[in-house]
Amino acid sequence: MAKGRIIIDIERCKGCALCNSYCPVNILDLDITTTNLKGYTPLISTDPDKCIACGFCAIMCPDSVITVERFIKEAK
Amino acid sequence: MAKGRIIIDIERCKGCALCNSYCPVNILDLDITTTNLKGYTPLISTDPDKCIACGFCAIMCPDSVITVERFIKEAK
Amino acid sequence: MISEKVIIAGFGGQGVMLMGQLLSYTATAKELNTLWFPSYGPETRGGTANCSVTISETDVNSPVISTPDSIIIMNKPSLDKFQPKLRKDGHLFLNTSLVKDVKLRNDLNIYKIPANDIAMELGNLKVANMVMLGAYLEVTKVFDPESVLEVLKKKFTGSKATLIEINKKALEAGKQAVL
Amino acid sequence: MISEKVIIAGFGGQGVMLMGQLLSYTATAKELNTLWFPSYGPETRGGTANCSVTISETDVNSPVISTPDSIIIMNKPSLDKFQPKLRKDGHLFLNTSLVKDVKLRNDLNIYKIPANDIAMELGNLKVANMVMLGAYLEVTKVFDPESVLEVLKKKFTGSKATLIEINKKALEAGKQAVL
Amino acid sequence: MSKVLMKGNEAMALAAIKAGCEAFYGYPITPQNELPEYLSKHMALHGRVFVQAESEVAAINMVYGAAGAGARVLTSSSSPGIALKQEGISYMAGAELPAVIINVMRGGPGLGGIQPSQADYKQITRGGGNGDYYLYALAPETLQEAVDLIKEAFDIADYYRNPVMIAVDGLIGQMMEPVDLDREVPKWDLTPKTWVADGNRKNRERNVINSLYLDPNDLENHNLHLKEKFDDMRKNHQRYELVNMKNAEIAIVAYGSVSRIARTAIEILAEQGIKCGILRPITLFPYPKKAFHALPKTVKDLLVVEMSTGQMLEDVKLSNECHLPVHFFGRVGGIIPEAQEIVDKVLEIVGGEKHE
Amino acid sequence: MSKVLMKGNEAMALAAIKAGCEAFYGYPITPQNELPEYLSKHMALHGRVFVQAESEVAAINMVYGAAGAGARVLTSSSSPGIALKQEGISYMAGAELPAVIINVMRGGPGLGGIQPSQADYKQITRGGGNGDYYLYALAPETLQEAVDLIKEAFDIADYYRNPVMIAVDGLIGQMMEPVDLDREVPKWDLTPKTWVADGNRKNRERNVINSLYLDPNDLENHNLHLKEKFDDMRKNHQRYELVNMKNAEIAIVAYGSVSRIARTAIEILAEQGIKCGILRPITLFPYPKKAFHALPKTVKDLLVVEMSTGQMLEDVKLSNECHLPVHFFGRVGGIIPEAQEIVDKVLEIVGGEKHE
Amino acid sequence: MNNVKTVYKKSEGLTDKYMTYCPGCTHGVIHKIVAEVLVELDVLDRTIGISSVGCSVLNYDFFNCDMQQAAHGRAPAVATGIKRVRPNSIIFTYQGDGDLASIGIAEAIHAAHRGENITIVFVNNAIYGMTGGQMAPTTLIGQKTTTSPNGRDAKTQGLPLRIAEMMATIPGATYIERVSVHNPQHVRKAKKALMKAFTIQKENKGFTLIEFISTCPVNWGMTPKDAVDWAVDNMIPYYPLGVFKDATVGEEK
Amino acid sequence: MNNVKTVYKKSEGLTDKYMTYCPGCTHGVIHKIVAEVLVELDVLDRTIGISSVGCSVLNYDFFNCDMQQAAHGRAPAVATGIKRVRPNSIIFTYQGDGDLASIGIAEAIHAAHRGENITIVFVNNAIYGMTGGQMAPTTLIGQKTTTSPNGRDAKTQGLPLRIAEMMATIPGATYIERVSVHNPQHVRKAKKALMKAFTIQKENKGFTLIEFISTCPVNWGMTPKDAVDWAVDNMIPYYPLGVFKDATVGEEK
Ligand SMILES: Cc1ncc(C[n+]2csc(CCOP(=O)(O)OP(=O)(O)O)c2C)c(N)n1
Ligand SMILES: Cc1ncc(C[n+]2csc(CCOP(=O)(O)OP(=O)(O)O)c2C)c(N)n1
Ligand code: SF4
Ligand code: SF4
Ligand code: SF4
Ligand code: SF4
Repeated sequence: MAKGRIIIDIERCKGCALCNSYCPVNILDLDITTTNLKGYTPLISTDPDKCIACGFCAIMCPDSVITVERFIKEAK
Repeated sequence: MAKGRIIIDIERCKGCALCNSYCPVNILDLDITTTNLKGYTPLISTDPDKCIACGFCAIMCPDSVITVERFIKEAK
Repeated sequence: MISEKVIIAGFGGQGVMLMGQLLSYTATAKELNTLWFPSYGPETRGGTANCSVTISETDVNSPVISTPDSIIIMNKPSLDKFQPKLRKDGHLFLNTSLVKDVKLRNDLNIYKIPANDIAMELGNLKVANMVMLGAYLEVTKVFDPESVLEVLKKKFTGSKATLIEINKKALEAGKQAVL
Repeated sequence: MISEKVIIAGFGGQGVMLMGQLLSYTATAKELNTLWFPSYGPETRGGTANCSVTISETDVNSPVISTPDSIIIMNKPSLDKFQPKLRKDGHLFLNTSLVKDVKLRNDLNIYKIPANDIAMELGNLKVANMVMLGAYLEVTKVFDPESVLEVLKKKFTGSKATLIEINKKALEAGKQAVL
Repeated sequence: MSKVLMKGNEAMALAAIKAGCEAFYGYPITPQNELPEYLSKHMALHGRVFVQAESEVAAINMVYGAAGAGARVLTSSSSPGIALKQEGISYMAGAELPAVIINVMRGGPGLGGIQPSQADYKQITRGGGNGDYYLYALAPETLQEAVDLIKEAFDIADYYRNPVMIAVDGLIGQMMEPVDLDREVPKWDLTPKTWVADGNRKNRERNVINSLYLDPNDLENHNLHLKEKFDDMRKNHQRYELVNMKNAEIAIVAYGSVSRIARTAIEILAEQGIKCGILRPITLFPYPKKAFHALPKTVKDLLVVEMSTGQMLEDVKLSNECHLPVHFFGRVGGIIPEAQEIVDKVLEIVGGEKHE
Repeated sequence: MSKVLMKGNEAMALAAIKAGCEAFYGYPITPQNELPEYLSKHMALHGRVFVQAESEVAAINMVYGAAGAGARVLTSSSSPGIALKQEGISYMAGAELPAVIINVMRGGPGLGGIQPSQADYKQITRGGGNGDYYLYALAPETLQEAVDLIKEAFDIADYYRNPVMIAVDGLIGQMMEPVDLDREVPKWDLTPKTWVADGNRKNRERNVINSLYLDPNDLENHNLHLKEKFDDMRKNHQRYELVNMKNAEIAIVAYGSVSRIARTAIEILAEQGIKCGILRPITLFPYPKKAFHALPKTVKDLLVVEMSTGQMLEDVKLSNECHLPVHFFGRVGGIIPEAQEIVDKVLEIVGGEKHE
Repeated sequence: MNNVKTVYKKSEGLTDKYMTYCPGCTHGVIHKIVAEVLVELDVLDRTIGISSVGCSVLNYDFFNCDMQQAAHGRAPAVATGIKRVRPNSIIFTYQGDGDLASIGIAEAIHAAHRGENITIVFVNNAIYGMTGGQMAPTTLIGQKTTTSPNGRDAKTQGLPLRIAEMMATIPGATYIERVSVHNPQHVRKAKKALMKAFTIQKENKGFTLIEFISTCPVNWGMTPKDAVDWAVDNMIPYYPLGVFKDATVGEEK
Repeated sequence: MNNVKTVYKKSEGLTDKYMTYCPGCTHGVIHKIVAEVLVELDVLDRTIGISSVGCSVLNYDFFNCDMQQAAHGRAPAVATGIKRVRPNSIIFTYQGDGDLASIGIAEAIHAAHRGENITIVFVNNAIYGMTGGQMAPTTLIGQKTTTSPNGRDAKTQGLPLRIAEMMATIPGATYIERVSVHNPQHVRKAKKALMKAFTIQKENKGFTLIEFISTCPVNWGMTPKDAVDWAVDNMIPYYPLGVFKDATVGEEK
């Protein structure tokens, strides 16, 4: 199960494909089926469940497109 | 007897008294009895016979006032 | 007498400048008067860009085209900007791959070309501009596509020579799209 | 009514600027109008320098003195430059220690003061200017020397205060020289 | 208040301090050196800022920064130094930043000379920087006027959010005259500087100081806004003095030191029975066109006298609107015209009419 | 010769090469970048010099050096870059050094924008540097004319030993038109450059390049000598074109790209029965005053059209000498006026008279 | 269900404006960490940033603090002007290599020389981005640009300037470091360097400059990732990372 | 009777014009050795000197070769302009510390950066002479000048710049040395340094700069001899003499 998740602000994304090279679990890709309002092909997570919330993608994204959230197990 | 002599271009001299501090035989001074056309008190050699033609004064004079000549003994 | 004023507009990177230049180069080869003039949006990069091309047998005066005879529209913002300027009965060439669900004037000749899709089918998204150009040439008959290809051949030398074939195909596909 | 225009000229370093300033300071203390204006020769250093001082009960207009009432001449080049400008019957104060064998106009009041020699006798070549000023004051009566000394006292404070005595003597010696 | 004898450059410096100038940034150049030298000593005493910049280019950009942070700020230089500041001045006009710039003019072009001159008239009134802008430019003729105008100049700069140039020739910088530094000067109606980017952002939105408008529509609006300011200066803030104009048959147009020399000239002319007045522009921009309308009907000729080859002539012609013949006399290169030369020129002009 | 389609900036660069330009020194700035880029490739192929300087200030001083060494030399920039060059340009005028300076104008003041503009008119024609000097300033309206004038400009610069400015708006720099680069242009009568300091001193005395004259008499003589040159330009080398002036009732005064737009406007006006001519200054300095004398009597109004808030207006007024009413229409900030706007303005002016 | 904790989001030091940089340009990464540091040091409200002329010219729209836009190369002079009259403010300039190393080298050196208490963020991407890819003083030998079409040639165009090394020789400078943002680890290091620089400024300890190895994918003609890799392979060997001067650790000042 | 041999006389590299420097100013000494070297290398006929703005502005009247007078600080740019079109010429600039270290630092650095084949004679007298003794970037801490009336204060005016050290970090520079002319032995050493620099230029080996410790007796308010002694006691300790870069002896280039 995912350790966390990323939220992609699609309209800010410029489809530069910089972030995905740093994803240790290789789940980022550009979504060539769509273009955003600025004309770019935006980022998509191909397998959100694998996300380990390391934040590498977000750190590397020049446009602050990605928000990273970590899931915290609630004490039962 | 002098080993050489200096020729002082009085009108170029600015009476700055820089040269004389470098004379190893201490024979240079300003001639306070006169002023040149520019209004300066020019250099004088107080004891030309002592000149060793080392050229130190000439080297240090900023205004190329001093020409230095060395006496060469002629082969008899 | 040839006298054509066209504005070509789209995103930076869609090759709108090259389209216009090809027209001006072809005009020059035919010893016509011509003027090409670019304009970039206020954004540093990734904004919109357009160029104005005038082709004429007489001297070209104003470089600015107030009322174009044709407009070639590669994206939505460009339609908003230039549709109002197009002269009555003017030609509007629309890249419908990117420009969808828009309001169009009803006093125009409108040609809808899914240029991106056609280009993708041809194997290179970059030739969408040539698809549009093919359509434009077919409708306006300003030049025949062969004359434009001649110019392309002179420009694309060396390693780029391989691109000529696909550009030719794109021109042809554009032509077909409006037949 | 006081209305005096004087030009003071000499080598840079002879204190001609200070002489003029003293006159203007004294005028200001007496609530007269005055204007002091310096001029340096084209040489960077060691060239000639002069200043123009106007003292007047009415407004001072032109800062430039075309026809001085008096000139104080500290060296030869300055005589050549300013003698022709001096008004008829004007006062020419000449530092004869440095200006010798010169042609002088015969429509002037001429005062010959061996200022350098007098200053040397007083023990400081630098006060030659004050010797000239003493002579000038005595002849023109623009101010009495005491008023000038007052100004000097205000200017020379701290370590310079010791210089007041010799300046006073110089002013007096200048006065004597033209008595 | 009693007057003190001061050198022009020092009096101007002190005037700036009295005007509440908070910072000076400048670079040495003859003949204005006493100004920064004075400030290097006295600004610190008043807890203010003095920085000797590495160049005039740096100096004007420091002025830009300080003005953008809301400070009252001064720089001074002389002709070639002002040339170097042109880009920065243009930026200030573009970003609407107030500052006072003193130009103690010397001969040019290029390195030229260090004697007094008025050869920067074009540089001052037509802007040497790029774009559509003007400086409010004041040209005093005495130290007292220089002091008074500098004190007011800071207000003017703040009022218009535009640089104000004090244009004096080397004479004014170098001369000494008694001045009263505490004379009252007009106060302008100033509003708080809410636009400053000074990093003190407790109760406001962030501010941006900027002259870039990439969208031509925005830039056009900005240009038109600036033009309104310059038009307002033209309409409401021309300054000039008319001297001895009653029944004058000829008017000398001259500013700065030259107008003083003209004053001496008209005295000489009066002795010879010639009625000559002086039209003295105090603002070089806006040029005092109104003064030309105010001339009495008796004036039949205009004589422009300048320490330049005739740079102000065009403004006189534009203001005169072809009503009167315009004559010119100039000395250049650091030569100061003499009163008698002006007299001779006037005689030459009125001569023909006199001996009728 | 057959024509080639070139971008304005590149065509101007090639024209300089054809004119025998030996060296280019410049600094990047939009919208003239293609000019140095073209030269960076092509100067070397011709064994000539291309240096990208560290700044505009350095560039103009490199130009000074190369010109002083006798080379034909070019620099180019755009508005704020020209502002930075003002001191250097003033030095060149002072030291009487020839060079060609291209200004591809953009909007200002300050950083302004990068769209076409004519807002540097004052900067170009009134000098922004210190001292009494002018630039010979040419304003082409087509690429062909730009190419031809640049080729001639090197001769003019050498002839007068003065910098020549080519003033084009960003439109001309950015547009493409077919041009013939080998058209004959007038050759000026040039004498050998015996004054150069080029370190090649076998058969001559040493030469000195200098603009400093510490003795005001020397500087005055130098200033008067320079003035003679500028007067000679004014007398003998004004350039202009009168378009469609026969029986014209109104004349549009416009230069550069704007005059092209005016050409379209007068066609539209002709369709409406209005006879409108164009007075097109080709030299901005010397301003073509003669053109105004050459206007037919039928012309009843002048309409100045500029991409500025009206910087050329003053020259028009000075040249017109109050004969005709002068009207103005301008767009600024990088907005290019449209022909229809000019038409409307003309109609507004002649309108009152028409419907009599 | 899980609770969530936001571990990364857009900094409050940045406005919401869409940044005008080309896709994948590391200018954006540098902006982010500058903004984060200003927020973390709690100085945003008293910060004035100076935008310079270059691709980053519009960053007065992006940094969420007071901003002044400076003439090309003059940002350190503008910064000096402000800091002297508003000594309580935190001032940074953000300058490209054309801006700082070429036209503005004098202003940078003299701000350091005077020991101005400001921070310079120097972005070295070995090219002029905004004007279309001309050669910069930091362009590498052999690198092709629009004004070195055959690659930079040492003989006619000289050897690339090393700014951090040069600035480190200035007695008035307090802290000089060169960093890179080519991977998350280095981004963190770079942020630490910025933190150090701004802390020095906050403590009134003088002039700080952080040089960033950055990319220009568009004018280098590469994808963003290739550009980052090119910077690692080509720039860092010539422009080694590290602290070049730290006058806070002992002698010097 | 004796025959005579002239062992020292005014160099033919100088004109007969009376030099306008203040009495005892070491500008004159530096002029002499520059002139001597040009004569001894037999390059006077193809030399172009660039006068800068400062006390030495009029040296276009003193050096007996072609001369160009440059705007304040821009001599290295003027030199670049000339050398590029006249590569056979020998070019030197002669610049004071105001001219080179302050307003002209960018032009000096970039001439070095491009590796221009020119020689800069840099005269460091720790003050602005011509304009009346204002502070220079090289003015020492505590030194009184007309714009540092209480002595230069590190806190507001920074620490003095060391030009030779800074220029030595520029990869494009070939030879950088600092010398002094405070006694005949050092004048000889200084002349040797100039000889080396001009020889490097003659052999097309690139950029050379010789920094001279010089005096300004008038603005320092000292006799010429005291000024020379002050320079030895105060300047040389902060500005040590020696070779700071010599790319002709091995690696680097
Ligand atoms: C005085 C002046 N000269 C030139 C320019 C043009 N210009 C704008 S940005 C730039 C270069 C910017 O390059 P760099 O500093 O490396 O920043 P980058 O764009 O690479 O981020 C230049 C030369 C200008 N605006 N002003
Ligand atoms: C653009 C410009 N700014 C300032 C000046 C004034 N100026 C002349 S010489 C000089 C300083 C010279 O000092 P330095 O270079 O140290 O030489 P020195 O006189 O000490 O030999 C200055 C600032 C000028 N002529 N031009
Ligand atoms: S999320 Fe950011 S880094 Fe990833 S593709 Fe989009 S813009 Fe590029
Ligand atoms: S000879 Fe030269 S060094 Fe000696 S006092 Fe005269 S000028 Fe000075
Ligand atoms: S041009 Fe280069 S530096 Fe500028 S935004 Fe684009 S990629 Fe970044
Ligand atoms: S002012 Fe100083 S540096 Fe200049 S000549 Fe005089 S002593 Fe030499």
